Amino acid sequence: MKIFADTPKNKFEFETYIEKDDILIIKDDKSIRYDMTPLGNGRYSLIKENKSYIVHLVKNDETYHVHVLGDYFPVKVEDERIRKVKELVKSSQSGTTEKIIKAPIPGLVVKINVEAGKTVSEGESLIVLEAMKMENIIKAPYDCKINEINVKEKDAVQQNQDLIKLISVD
Amino acid sequence: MKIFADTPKNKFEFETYIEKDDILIIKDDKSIRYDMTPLGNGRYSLIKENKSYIVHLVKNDETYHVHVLGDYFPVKVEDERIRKVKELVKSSQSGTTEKIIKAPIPGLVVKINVEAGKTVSEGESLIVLEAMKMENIIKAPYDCKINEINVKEKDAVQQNQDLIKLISVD
Amino acid sequence: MFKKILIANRGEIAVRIMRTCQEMDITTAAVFSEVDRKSPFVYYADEAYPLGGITSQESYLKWEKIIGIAKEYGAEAIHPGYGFLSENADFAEAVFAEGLTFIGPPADAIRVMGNKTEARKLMIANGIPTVPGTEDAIKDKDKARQTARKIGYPILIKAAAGGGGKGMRLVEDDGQFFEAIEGAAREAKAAFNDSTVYIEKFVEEPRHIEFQILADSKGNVIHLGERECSIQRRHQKVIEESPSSLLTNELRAKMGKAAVQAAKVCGYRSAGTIEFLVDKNLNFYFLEMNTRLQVEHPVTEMVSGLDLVKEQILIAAGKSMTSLKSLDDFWGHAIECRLYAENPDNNFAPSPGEILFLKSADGPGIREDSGVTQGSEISLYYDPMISKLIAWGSDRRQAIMRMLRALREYEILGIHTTIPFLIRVLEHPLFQKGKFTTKFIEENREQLFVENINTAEVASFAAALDQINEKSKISIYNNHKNNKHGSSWKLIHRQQSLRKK
Amino acid sequence: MFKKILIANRGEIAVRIMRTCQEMDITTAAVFSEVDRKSPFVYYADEAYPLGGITSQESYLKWEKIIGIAKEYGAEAIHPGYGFLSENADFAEAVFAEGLTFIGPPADAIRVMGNKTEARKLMIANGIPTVPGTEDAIKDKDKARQTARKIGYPILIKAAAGGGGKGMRLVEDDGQFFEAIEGAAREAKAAFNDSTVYIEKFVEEPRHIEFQILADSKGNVIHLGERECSIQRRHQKVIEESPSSLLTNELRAKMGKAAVQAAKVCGYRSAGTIEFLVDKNLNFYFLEMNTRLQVEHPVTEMVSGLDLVKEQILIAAGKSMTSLKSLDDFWGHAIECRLYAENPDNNFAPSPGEILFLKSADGPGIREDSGVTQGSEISLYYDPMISKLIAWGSDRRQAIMRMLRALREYEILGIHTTIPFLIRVLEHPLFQKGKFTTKFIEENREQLFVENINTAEVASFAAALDQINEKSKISIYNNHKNNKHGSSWKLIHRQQSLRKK
Repeated sequence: MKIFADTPKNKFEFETYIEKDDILIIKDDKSIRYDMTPLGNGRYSLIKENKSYIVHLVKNDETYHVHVLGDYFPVKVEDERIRKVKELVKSSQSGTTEKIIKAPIPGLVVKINVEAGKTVSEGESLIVLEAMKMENIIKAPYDCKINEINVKEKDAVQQNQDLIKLISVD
Repeated sequence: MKIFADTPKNKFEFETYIEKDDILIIKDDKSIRYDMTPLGNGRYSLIKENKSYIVHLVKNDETYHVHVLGDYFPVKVEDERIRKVKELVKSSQSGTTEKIIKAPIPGLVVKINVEAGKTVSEGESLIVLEAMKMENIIKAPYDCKINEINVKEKDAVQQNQDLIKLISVD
Repeated sequence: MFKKILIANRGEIAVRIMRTCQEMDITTAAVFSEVDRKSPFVYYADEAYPLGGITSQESYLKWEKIIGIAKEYGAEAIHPGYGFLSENADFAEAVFAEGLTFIGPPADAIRVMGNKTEARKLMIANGIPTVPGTEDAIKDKDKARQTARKIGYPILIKAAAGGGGKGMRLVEDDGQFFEAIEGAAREAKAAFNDSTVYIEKFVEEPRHIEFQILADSKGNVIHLGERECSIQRRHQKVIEESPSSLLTNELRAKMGKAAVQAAKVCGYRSAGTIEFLVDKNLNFYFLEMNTRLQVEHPVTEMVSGLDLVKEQILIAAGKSMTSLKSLDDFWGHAIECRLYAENPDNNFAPSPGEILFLKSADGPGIREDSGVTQGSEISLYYDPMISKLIAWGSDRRQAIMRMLRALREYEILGIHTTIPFLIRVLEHPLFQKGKFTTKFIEENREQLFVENINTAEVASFAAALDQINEKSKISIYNNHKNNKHGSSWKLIHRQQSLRKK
Repeated sequence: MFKKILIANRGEIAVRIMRTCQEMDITTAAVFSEVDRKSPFVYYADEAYPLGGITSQESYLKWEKIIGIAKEYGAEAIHPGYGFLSENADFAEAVFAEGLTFIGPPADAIRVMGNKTEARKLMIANGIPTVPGTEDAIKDKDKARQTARKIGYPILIKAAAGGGGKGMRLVEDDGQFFEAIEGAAREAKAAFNDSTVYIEKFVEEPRHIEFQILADSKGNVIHLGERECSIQRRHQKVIEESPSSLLTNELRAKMGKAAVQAAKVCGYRSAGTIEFLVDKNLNFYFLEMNTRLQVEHPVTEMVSGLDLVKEQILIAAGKSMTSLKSLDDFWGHAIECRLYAENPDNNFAPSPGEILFLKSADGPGIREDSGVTQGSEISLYYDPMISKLIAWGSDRRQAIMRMLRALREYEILGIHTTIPFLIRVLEHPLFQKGKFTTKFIEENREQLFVENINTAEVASFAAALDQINEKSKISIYNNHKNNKHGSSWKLIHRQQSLRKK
């Protein structure tokens, strides 16, 4: 079965076979030699083709948050079947253009610069969030209309909490 | 109720009262102000009469293994009732003079210097255990007779495993 | 010498100060907010007193309460660290009025240098070059905009009370002026409880180079060489080093002399820092003086061998500073990286949360000044800087290589940090050559956020393995073909099966 | 320069060597036993190859296998660290025969200095003072006893192949002689696979002071000053420092010259150590040469600014060493404490087990060379030393105070360590005055195992609280009377109730 693993800027594909109690990972017709040993706390010692790595794996929703070699990657892993199912679901959905802007961080709403119903241009400041003494400005991702504002000034918001619903302007 | 806490070289006594949801610890007619907050992994932040400590508590059998201020103490804690019960049990037991020598460390038996039935003097070498490349000689605690030997040379032994049973020679 | 010192701060700098106190046999007293009850600096202290409150305003800025605790429990001196009350002249005065010692400069020196516009005037009067800008705080926004136009964009709006990039805005054209000034004032108010801001010309191809000075009550004023702090993001220092790869011995002597002069004219005492901008023609301008210990003081400690906190304490106690000569020969090279709880891949958004695992870097030439540990909860209420890594090398190259390997071996789980970003900065050829300005991060943005495909493949491989393992419900760890590890195998399998429960 | 180096060792020293390789852009290859699969040095390496086996004999001493891996996977050089194969001349020769580089001295130098009796003869022939004793290895026990009687008790029995206190016995009277010689031979066999032992007079009021030397293939031979290693337990070094509080500049120059001479007469190359005993009249005797990197090399690195592993690699690659002058001025003072997984309160019994929590020391002047981390399993099969703490100070006093605070802040749960014992040694007035011999621990045993009643009371209080809390099933944490910490309270209570499940 094919496994797809996508980082923000790269896509990787691995072929896997189950053989007795082992799982073989095939790349370019060769089985990759590996040894991944859990060390606890989400840490793994991975030896892959003699190369040695310490890898941190934390799974959140559909995404693996991976730390390796001092670097960080969010990795989305899907197998063939799941990917096909998703594609089918996607193509059957009607195209809705509403986008929800969620809080990228937990914080305090210090300023709301827009009102529901207004039209804003890409890059315009929508909301100012404060956390750890720094202000974070949330900007319009593209030209759009404000459909709904779900918070008010001085609200404390959680990460991923809905802030604003937009409809893109065509 | 009185609580007794004994370290190898000191004995401490605390008076406790339960008041609503609080436990008061009394010493010299004064309630001791304290705030012990668990930090996880057996670590506690203890503020006692404004003095601040990081304390490690690991409980093994009846003994607390406590690390504080860079120091280590095994601490035995008992309350009044338990101590009384123990004293009763102890006084009712018949005095047996057999002593079991247990392995103080896990290791490998490299040499046994005695045989069952033999009489040995205090300080005489009984068994040589090897661990971490160092030899550890187990000596007779007092003049005694070897009652039974429970291991043989080249055995790997666990900590606290019985090695030899002795009867003291009067 | 003082018997007990209260540290009116939190996090890494509180621990840092306590360490020196311990080494001097001085008892330390911590004060802490509700949020910080479990922070390392609380249990690192000999004594700890709750302030209550959550935000800085409710806790670390409540100076009457802090002075009250110091008096009640017999602390003879208060060390303010950096930030919070460290540059509050009223606080320093109040400490003195209560018969205690403020470990820092005299209130008057804080006052004149703390007010950036006053400081500029004093420098101009004493012939020390400054950057063109408003001499007074801005009262009228429209008038201020006229001044900005006169100086010529780009300009900087800065908090009069501040430092550390808070309440600071770069304005590149007239249209952004009002939004920027409002934002800066709001941030300044939140950070320093003072919304006053002023304007300064933005120097081109600037390097931020500062001089550490020490002044004692015996009349000794010296400098301990410079720190190169040009690597900044949003006007926050990211990487600092000493010495600077830009300065010649001649320029160092000239700037050092100006720094000592600046300290003298404000009647300074204690450790302080004179910040300069140096332009592409090696002209230097006085920027501001930080009348306190600096975040980046460790790099100076590494190349001078001095403990600056110890010097502060000695000076506050009326004693002479340890060394009485200016530093004219550095012991090797030192670099500091600030570790922030921020996600570089998400525009450096704050990353609060619990630290689930921590294995910091160690080995030759590595020092860490940390304020956190495994189990620490990084909150939203305070500065996101959690730790500082400092690398020493016999030369700049070795210091960089050591810092790189330390950053790569640093393991922290549960929160995002700026480590991946710091590595890319240190790896950058321009950084390694010492050819950069304060705009380095901005200008090299693309290369600083590139994805290494080989590393990405390893990450993907590990994630894919774990996913397959979870789905297949059979143990896949360790398929090493040459493997004959009897007992080790069993161990791994046992752990694997435990893991699945 | 080498592109890839194989490190034929484990634990802290393997990590230590890899760090320098990383800083020099050299790829590292680890080899590991079954037991060590999860050890930090395995995942710290760029590449890792299983040796199989559990004991040293089955793994790290299997040198044909190790050389085979180096050849197969393109490592051009092998660094042996200390212990294991580091002083095995046959191994060094075999590495050379396979066209690889051994990072260490020539096989001949190892051979002559490795055989302690041969080394003694060479030194005597070159006018370097040695301790009276047998010139040859002991073959006949009865004859050996006669020699012992002639020299006069106390005498030392030492392993000819060894070092580090293994296979060593102090014999104080004739009656103990046979038991001691058998034990020493057995231990020597297990540790070095060579049961040869010899006899030496036991010098009275001795201090163990050693000189670090460096020799390159360009004919440069220098010394980097001394290390004071008198604080020993069972002939194992416990605390080392540089410089020694005993030596005058004159004596240092004299001993340094002898050390350089000793290195020259055996045709030495690489880093090496000449160990001397110094008696109460400041006479010094050559004891032995360690033809390898020493455990305590970091103290010399701290006061010299050099990276000794880097020097070893440069020299092995045929290059000149970095510095070509002998050290005649130390940069401050450095102390090292070895952390053993042993229980000082149970006669230093080994304390294997899993490390459940680890928060190491950091801050100014502190370096750690560690081989373990949280989650590491300390096994019975190898040396119990898990880490080394090194403190630097501008003088001895500051170095001691820094080490003390570092030891006090070091947190490790799950195994016993020698930290409480090390603290008592460092606190001891005689240690602080620099007045001690190699018998310091023996002679001050009583004070080194005293119980501090105030600390004991805190420990007892905390244990009693926890016990009451468990029994009463109500949360007792935090009864602070002045407490108004709304949310913090709740948090604590919630965690408390979780804890009880």
